[in-house]
Amino acid sequence: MSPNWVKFLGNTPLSNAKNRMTARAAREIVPGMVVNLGIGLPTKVVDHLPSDFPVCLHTENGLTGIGPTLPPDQANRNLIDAGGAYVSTVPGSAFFDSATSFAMVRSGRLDLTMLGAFEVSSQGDLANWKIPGKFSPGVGGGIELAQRARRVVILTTHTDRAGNPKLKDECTLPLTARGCVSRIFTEMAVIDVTPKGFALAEIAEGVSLAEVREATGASLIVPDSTLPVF
Amino acid sequence: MSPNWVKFLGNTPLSNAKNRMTARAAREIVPGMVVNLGIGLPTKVVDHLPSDFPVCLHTENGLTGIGPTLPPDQANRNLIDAGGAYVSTVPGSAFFDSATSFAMVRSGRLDLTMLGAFEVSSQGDLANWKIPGKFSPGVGGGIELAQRARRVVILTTHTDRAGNPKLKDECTLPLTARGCVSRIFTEMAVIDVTPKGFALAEIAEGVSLAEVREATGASLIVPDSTLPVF
Amino acid sequence: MMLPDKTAQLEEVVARIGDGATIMVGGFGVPGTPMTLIQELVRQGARDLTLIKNDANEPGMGVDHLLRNGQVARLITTHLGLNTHAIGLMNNDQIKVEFNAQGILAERIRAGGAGIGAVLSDIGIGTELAEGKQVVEVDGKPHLVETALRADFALIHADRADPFGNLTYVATARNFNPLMAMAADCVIAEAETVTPLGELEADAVHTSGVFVDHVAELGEISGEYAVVQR
Amino acid sequence: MMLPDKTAQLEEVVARIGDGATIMVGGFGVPGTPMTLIQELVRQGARDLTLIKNDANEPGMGVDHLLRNGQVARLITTHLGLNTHAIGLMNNDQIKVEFNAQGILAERIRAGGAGIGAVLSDIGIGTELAEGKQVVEVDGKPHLVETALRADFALIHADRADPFGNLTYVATARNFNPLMAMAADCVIAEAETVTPLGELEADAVHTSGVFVDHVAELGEISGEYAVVQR
Repeated sequence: MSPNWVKFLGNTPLSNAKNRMTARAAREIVPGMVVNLGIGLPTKVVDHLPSDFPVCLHTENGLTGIGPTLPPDQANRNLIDAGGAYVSTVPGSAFFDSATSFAMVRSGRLDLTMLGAFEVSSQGDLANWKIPGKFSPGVGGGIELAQRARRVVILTTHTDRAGNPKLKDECTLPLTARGCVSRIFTEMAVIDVTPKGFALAEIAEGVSLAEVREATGASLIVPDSTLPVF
Repeated sequence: MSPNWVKFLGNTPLSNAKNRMTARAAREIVPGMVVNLGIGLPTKVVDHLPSDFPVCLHTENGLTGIGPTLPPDQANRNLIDAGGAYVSTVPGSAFFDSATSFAMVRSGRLDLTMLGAFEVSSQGDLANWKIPGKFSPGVGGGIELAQRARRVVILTTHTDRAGNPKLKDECTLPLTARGCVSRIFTEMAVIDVTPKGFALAEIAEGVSLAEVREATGASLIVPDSTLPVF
Repeated sequence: MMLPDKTAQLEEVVARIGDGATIMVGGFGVPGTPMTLIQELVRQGARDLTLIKNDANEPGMGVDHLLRNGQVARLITTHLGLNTHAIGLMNNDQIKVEFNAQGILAERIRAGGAGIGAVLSDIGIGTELAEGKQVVEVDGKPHLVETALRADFALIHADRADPFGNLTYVATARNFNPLMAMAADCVIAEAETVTPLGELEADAVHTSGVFVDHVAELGEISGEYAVVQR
Repeated sequence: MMLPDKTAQLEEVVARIGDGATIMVGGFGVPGTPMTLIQELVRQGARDLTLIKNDANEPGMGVDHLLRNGQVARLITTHLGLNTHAIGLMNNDQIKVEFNAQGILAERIRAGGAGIGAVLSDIGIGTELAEGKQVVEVDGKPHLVETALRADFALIHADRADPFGNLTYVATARNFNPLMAMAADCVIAEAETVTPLGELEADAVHTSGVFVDHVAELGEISGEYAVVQR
């Protein structure tokens, strides 16, 4: 990553935990990448990229080169992203059909995807599409993004609304894909999935190691050196 | 077929046997059809259709709506048919890739194809792509046209250059497709492939039944009624 | 030759859809959903339908009208997240829902349109979407047999069309439309504008008219096509 | 955000092609054949190549230069009918040739580009093209497993491109180019014109730049692209 982008991110106002988390996740995007951002928190990541950052945003409903989201009075009724937001184009955007869109994903042309999660296991298994008996809207494009993007990172709250850990030894919910997750960004920490399990990589400002351990449902490898703070 | 087209064909100059044969084959094309004409004799069939005949000609290298063949000085270097002829477009032509082109063929959107033949069996088997040890340029798009066009008719000389029958009980050459041929047009006759074998449908002007039988390498069902002459 | 005319009255062609039909419906959210064809199908009332559509639109929009009118027995889809009404029908067993990974649904439809029997894919292996599917090894790795989907009818929304049925789509209204326009026995397209033959550029056509059976021009574009106010 | 720039010097990107590489080459006859990239590959001299191309052009043109220069070990193709020189090399066992049905070659390449393992097709069953292929039943009917093809490099000819690698093709020069542009680890496109970002209409782009690694503008268009005088 060029120092330029780092400097920019340093100037981003980090007014709250989620903003800090999405700003940190934005540094995951390397110039030249093709990136798909899932609905919700991941979509916010793009707000932290400078206007001349060289990246191609992909949406699975058939667009490469997503531009800014537009208010209703400026929206094009035929131009949405996969989450239904009215987006725009950039110079060099291209439209295509749904088969071609997933051809990009499955054939390895997607460098990075950022997704939400219900659960992530310490082996990198992801569950994010179904809670039996409660929530089963269908998997959409999630399986292919999770299984085939070259790098899959997760943006999620560290625990669910009831305070239960989302990071666990094993997922209990139906899986989206096995062993797909490389890294997890939460409001508390940046955690890598390693062959030995979860490894703490960075910690949020004002959060203690004990708090992270408490909120994590699996053992956590902690480096001997000082943890970077984001 | 509307009487209009029949009238037109009645006015076509039938100056020689091959011209008569292609003129007769042209009557196989029903208004509204999508048609693929193989290299050689089949291509000539189109000369017998009036300029306002409603038909769509398909070529497997990626065009629906083939227009007239052009001389070199008027040709577009990027616009050929599958036989390499410099063709043109008509109002409403569309270009597409090779996968889409054969999607049309395999999914049943091709109403009719006219192909050449080395051999046709009385069960409708077709051999037209390989003579082991002598001629093996590859099958090109022939298998898919033969196997999947809704109707496959053959335009061929009745015998090969050595005078041997091309219509036989069994093909001896490598097959293009089994049981695909519905009808055969030669300079001598129009012959249908029926569940009981070859059936003479029409005979060329000046050709005798005995001559057709002699030139055919399988038994021939002949109707009791008078044979139409073309 | 000239290309055949397939312009039709929307009411007359929708009348061909009988009880029990399988129908592909284009669209991803609002863009590309053939709202007018759907409304006509609601008016005419064919029942016991199987719908194949990426999503179920939103409550009170698009295919949700068919659901509310009790015309749908089965839905093959990828995601119902924006239609709580559809999820309710599913949870109460009032409709049967089959979920596909989005890109796999696209491939299955394309396979139907391309005249191939199935595609072999490893997407979803190890998840519940793989349950009950035939497994075949390719290069020693397990793949699921994802069978081709075809329908009796496809309802397509195009931006522009010509009388032969050549179609163009705009922006993300393309999505599943070009795939479904290949994969049904009877393809019915509504177009915002039908232009004379030759006005669509041959290189810019998205769906060749060869795939399309009927094309109807929309008059006024109803409010259902407009930007959704949330 | 802005889209990354992939413009490159043709000489430098062709230099990446080493001995033993598998290379897809666009084109059906002259149209769409990347004559300039081929000439540069002849000049740089990588050997023991596997070529995947619809045909072998004509003697003294296109990939025939690679054949004459002894750079080709293996050719995966559909038809060599216009190149007697290539047929001679095949018959003398100087190159290995694998013939595919044309639409099946297109599907195998598309499958590679779509990240699926294989397609199941009944094309060629009962002919020698089926020999040695795995058979799988779908709905009780035998289908051949037609495995996906990918290549190390794809050499593509486009009419227009932009710096991100979005491509458009003209007329029948499209053919295999958009398919091959999806199916190689390194996709190199030569374009007759490279226009600034935003000049290609997003709805009219044939190949999204996401699939393309390098794009080089051609200077003068050599005589090899011209209408062939026969």
